[in-house]
Amino acid sequence: MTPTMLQVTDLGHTYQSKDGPYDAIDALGFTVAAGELVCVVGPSGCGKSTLLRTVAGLIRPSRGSVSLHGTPVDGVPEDLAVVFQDYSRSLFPWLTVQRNVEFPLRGLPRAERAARAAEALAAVGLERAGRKYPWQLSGGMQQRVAIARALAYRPALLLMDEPFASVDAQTRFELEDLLLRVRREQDTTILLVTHDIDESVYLGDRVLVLSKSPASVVAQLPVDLGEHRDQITTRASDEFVELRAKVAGLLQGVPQTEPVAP
Amino acid sequence: MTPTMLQVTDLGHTYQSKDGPYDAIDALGFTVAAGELVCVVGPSGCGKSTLLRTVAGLIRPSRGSVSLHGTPVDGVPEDLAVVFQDYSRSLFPWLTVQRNVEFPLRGLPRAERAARAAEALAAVGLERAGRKYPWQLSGGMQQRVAIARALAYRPALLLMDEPFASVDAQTRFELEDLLLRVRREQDTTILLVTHDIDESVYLGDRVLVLSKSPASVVAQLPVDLGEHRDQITTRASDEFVELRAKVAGLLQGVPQTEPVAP
Amino acid sequence: MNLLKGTAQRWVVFVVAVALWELVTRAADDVFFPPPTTIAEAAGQIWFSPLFGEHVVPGVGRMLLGWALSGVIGVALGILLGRSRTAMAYLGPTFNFMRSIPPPLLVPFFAATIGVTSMQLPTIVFGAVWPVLLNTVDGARAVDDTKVDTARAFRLSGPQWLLGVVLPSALPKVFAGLRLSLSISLILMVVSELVGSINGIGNQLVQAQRDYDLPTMWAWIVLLGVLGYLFNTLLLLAELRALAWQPRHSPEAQSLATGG
Amino acid sequence: GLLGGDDSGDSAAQSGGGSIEKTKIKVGVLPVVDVAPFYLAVEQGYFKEEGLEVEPVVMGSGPAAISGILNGDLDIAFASYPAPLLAQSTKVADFKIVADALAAKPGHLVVVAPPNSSLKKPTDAPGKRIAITARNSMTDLAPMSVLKTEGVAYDQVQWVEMPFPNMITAMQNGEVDGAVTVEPWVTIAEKQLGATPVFDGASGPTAEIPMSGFVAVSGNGKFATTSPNTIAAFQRALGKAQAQATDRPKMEQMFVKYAKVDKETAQLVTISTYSTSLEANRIQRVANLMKEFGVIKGDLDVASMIPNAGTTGK
Amino acid sequence: MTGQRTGSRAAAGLVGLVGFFLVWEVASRTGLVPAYYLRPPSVVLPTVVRLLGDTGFLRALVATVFATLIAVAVAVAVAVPAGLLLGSVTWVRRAVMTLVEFLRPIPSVALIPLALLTFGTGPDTKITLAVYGGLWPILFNTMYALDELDPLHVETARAFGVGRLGVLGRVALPSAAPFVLTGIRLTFAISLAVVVSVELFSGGTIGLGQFILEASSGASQMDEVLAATVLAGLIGYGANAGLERLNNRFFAWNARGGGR
Ligand SMILES: Nc1ncnc2c1ncn2[C@@H]1O[C@H](COP(=O)(O)OP(=O)(O)OP(=O)(O)O)[C@@H](O)[C@H]1O
Ligand SMILES: Nc1ncnc2c1ncn2[C@@H]1O[C@H](COP(=O)(O)OP(=O)(O)OP(=O)(O)O)[C@@H](O)[C@H]1O
Ligand SMILES: [Mg+2]
Ligand SMILES: [Mg+2]
Repeated sequence: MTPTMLQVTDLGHTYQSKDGPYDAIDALGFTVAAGELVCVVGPSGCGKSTLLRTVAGLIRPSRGSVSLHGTPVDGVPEDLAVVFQDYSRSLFPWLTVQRNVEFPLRGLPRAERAARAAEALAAVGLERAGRKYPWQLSGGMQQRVAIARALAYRPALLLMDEPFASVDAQTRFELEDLLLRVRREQDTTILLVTHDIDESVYLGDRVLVLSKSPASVVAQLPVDLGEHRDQITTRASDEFVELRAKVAGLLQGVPQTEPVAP
Repeated sequence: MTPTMLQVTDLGHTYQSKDGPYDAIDALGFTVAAGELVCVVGPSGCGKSTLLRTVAGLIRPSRGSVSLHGTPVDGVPEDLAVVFQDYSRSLFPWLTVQRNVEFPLRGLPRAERAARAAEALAAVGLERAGRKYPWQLSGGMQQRVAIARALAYRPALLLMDEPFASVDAQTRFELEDLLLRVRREQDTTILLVTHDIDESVYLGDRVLVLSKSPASVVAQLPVDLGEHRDQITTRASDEFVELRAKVAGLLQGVPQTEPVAP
Repeated sequence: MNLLKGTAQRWVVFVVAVALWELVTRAADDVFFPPPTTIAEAAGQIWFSPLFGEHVVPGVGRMLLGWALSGVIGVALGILLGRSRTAMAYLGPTFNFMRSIPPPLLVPFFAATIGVTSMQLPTIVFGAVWPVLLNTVDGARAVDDTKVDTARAFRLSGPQWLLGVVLPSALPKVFAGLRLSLSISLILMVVSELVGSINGIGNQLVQAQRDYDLPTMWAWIVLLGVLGYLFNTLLLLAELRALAWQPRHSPEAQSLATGG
Repeated sequence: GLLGGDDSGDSAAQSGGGSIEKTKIKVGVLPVVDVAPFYLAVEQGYFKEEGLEVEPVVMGSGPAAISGILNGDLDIAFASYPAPLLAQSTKVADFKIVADALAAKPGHLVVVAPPNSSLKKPTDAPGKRIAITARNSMTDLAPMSVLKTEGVAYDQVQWVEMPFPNMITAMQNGEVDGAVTVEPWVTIAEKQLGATPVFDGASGPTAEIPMSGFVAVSGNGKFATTSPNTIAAFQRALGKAQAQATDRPKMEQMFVKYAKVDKETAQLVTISTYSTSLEANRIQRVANLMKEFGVIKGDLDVASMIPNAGTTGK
Repeated sequence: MTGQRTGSRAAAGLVGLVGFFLVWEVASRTGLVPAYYLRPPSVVLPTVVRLLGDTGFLRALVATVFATLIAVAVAVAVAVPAGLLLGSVTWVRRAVMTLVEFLRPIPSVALIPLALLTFGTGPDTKITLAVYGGLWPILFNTMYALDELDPLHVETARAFGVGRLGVLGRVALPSAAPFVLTGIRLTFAISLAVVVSVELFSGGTIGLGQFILEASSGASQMDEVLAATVLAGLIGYGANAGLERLNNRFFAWNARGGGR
């Protein structure tokens, strides 16, 4: 088996607020192998974004630990990119779209930065928006800028929080395939939160189903759809339909007949 | 037939920017009857949000006109509520969730305001979040607060811009049904932008398919699924599947065999 | 056409105010409040004489230098205090204490430590730095959470984080501070020239005041207004460039703001 | 009240002496040795004896005190002479000199220099930086007049304006080569710095020159016009106190209390002349001095500034 | 914030202040500055305590604080509505700003004689001048806060039928409030400075400035002058602390991410 990239052990986080503490996640545990694409699904408000933030080292978890390549995460790990759920706020309004995408690429020569940004923007279908400011774009376009920025960075670990929520179905399909291609070509490890059950099955090597808040892992569903997937044939396949029903059932709390992998 | 509530004629809007003008929508025309629920679908960045903003009187269109009950819209019409695509920014960070929902209800007695807000929050499953601030909520919860605010206002015309984009599938189903119920009970006219083709068919009395930017109406598909719909049976019905395929085809630019209503 | 309208809008209130002032002062006929036409006459005499070079240039040079220094210090310290809780905890109270000491009371302090004749620049800097500092602290603190997270996730270098994220998001507030500092610099330029100075607008203004040469005194006051207006206009131009990215400059936002 | 305003409405009382138009008067003063006899009169009750209730109001500067009487908030203001004479000459208002205060004795108005200064004698002055309180005041006019008589190029002196306390530090830091000081600062400069006198500013043409007095404004409804008897009473009371100015211990007490001079310094301070009479021709010297140096243009007849009604001070 | 954390922050602030006084003490004792005019804190601080027991001095202190508070209150009452108006209606802003920019750099100190003539030697003069000098930070911070107002907030309110005044009061004002409060903090210090300066330069009214004016006249009470100066700093410091508490209490939403 490929080496473990990410290991989450007994993770718990409690937000402090004036009304008292609030447990967002509790006793979460799972591992992600290098190069794997794991999709996370779970009810709204269960703690998915919190999980992503702890993995990214942006919040220090109250309990448990996250380790990358065996070393515990303390602070933000290297070679990481995040596509935030709140994409519009994560773009810098004082930079043009092009500069937003170039922003994390420090260290590279200017020309290369520009080339990478242009490439990433073209990949998400925004080749002509480079000189605009984020607020001059539609919601879906802004979300794609955030995706382009993460892709241009070429991270080893990519965390995505509902990255396709604001784009139309057609664009979504294209972006999904883009993600699969990037993963194949660059061997990126990806943890992706989604609300779209079909998407989780279509994209994932594994689907992680979380419980209601405080989130813990309800089930981990391996997805054996092979490496090469295709929007029409894969989605029409029997395994796909079956897996999808399984995920939906798990989400609704319907107990599964066959035991699921822990 | 029921009287026309909203009439959009030859609508066009051009954004001015330093790079020159940009046509977001062009020669858009359609009508919405009172009490009707019309779903709008179209590619990302085609001009859907712009359309909603002109209907709401928030931007003055460059060309054409919008009229409500036969009178041209100039400024924000009364009895209107909007759920913005960028829900997190449309909540007021200095108000608690409860106060955010109460925000438009001034004029009502305090107790009634509180009651209405509590009711709306309960309807979207946030009965316990009233005292929190928006930033203490997850993305999906924030979106539901924005929905609750619009519902508590009980508008005659409700404009919604991808209102369910950030909630999980299960919650989405519940909110869709909530919307249908509210529409039935309060006879609200609704214009709803969505990226989910299934959702547009499930919810709409009619689906408006827009072209790529600058948006114009490609087709208007009447949905004859009856008034009482149900997540399991309706979605499984043949008409549903057929309509859904039709919308998808229209969006992809596949010419339809049978002529569609203008 | 539009330009004409804009100019008219900009000056109509000013012109009306001056005209009213003329009428009121003529009617009152008080030596202490000469009418604008008399002031203009006196102004013409002093502004276009060697006095201008002798008294205006050195002071204004000091004032611009002092203002620039307070801008740089204010922004640098403001970002430090705005982003570091520790720095704020240790330095905040001391700064708030120093900020609250009325500058004229510091004159003996500066006179003793720096010297009566060379304390003009420090006086300006010490008084003008606070609006920039406080506003920058505000701006630096208010960097949007998601942007903070974004910057951290991409492991931005320190300079990139400070110059690329914190500074731009604080910039609108920094400009508010700079505009306040600008007029305070001018005011402190005058105040600091009252003591230990052999030239300067403040020196001349007070001299005219003591000589009961009121038109001349008013002419110096008006000159201060003119200088303030001029520098402010230049600053606004810079601000317009630096903040061009703000959505408020779009026609849609404008019409929304004015209710159009 | 709490804001520092005055609580006492000035009630023009008809009682008390019958002929006194206004029993409660406010007098603007400065914290200088010139007003020591005035405070003595307050403390000894001389004003009370005349049926006057005098409220001293400490002002920030001569011009501020003059603004006070112009506005009517103050009835009488203490001022260093050049200020009211200048105001009179520019026709700001019609001023009356109510009483004379201090005339400089040798040692009162002195140009001093720190020990290591290159300013040692009057002929060194050209090109030097010398501190004064303000241009066109006694601190520059008197020394200029002395220098002029001695044939020194007085117009080549660089006068630097600053308050007295700063002069000490400025001399210490070498920012100025000397300073024109008046008592008690002459003594303080000598004590603190070991400063030495370069020449006396009140000598030769300016010997015994009147430095300051009390003024009021006349005109329709103004104090000097409406209250001649009050002024006369004020003059009597003040005159009584000024006559005791030679009583050193009494004066030292006043210096310590009101000019905030410490005891040791007070014992060393030169006590000048406090004239008990109001003579136009003496004060005219100041006007002439001002005219000589172009401070006032044209002639100013000081006699016209002496109130004629009820002049009993003579 | 937990009580413990507030406590340790206060301790840190104390460390900063103590450091400040230490530097002063050392500078004064080593003769780095003329000790006669810059008495060390070990002399000045006991004088502060002694003066606080002196009723005459306390009256002066109270007079100054009251005048400052009134000036700040008036400045808030004038500048907040004016800032909202100027910040939201472009043509009014254009029309008025020329005059404002002209008036702003005119120093209060230069206007003292004129104000004395117009308002007399009572407290009116110092309050009027303090309002004039202190108005600007609130005005500008309000205006600039409106420029930064999220257009989507305005759109949301407008869409729900909130009128223009409603948008100002219910959206613009709350969103601007923290920055306006920073303006008020600046205003307080400036108003205090102007009040003390007017007392110092014009005299004639009870107050801290007047006290300093008298104390510094004979060079024997420099410790009292410095003590009064320190007290002026402490007043401002206290006011600032109060306003910051207000900020933390009412604008908790502004300190986002605190719970993480
Ligand atoms: N303020 C603006 N200034 C300039 N161009 C703008 C502005 N707002 C939107 N646009 C442009 O107008 C077009 C339509 O934008 P709009 O937000 O209406 O799209 P949309 O259909 O809502 O897209 P999405 O589904 O991605 O939200 C986009 O190409 C966008 O770049
Ligand atoms: N800063 C915070 N302070 C307090 N509570 C918070 C904070 N952030 C999140 N929470 C709470 O933690 C819980 C989990 O939030 P999180 O954002 O992780 O959910 P999520 O799974 O991403 O939901 P969604 O799918 O709606 O985005 C929510 O109930 C939320 O109210
Ligand atoms: Mg989330
Ligand atoms: Mg949109």
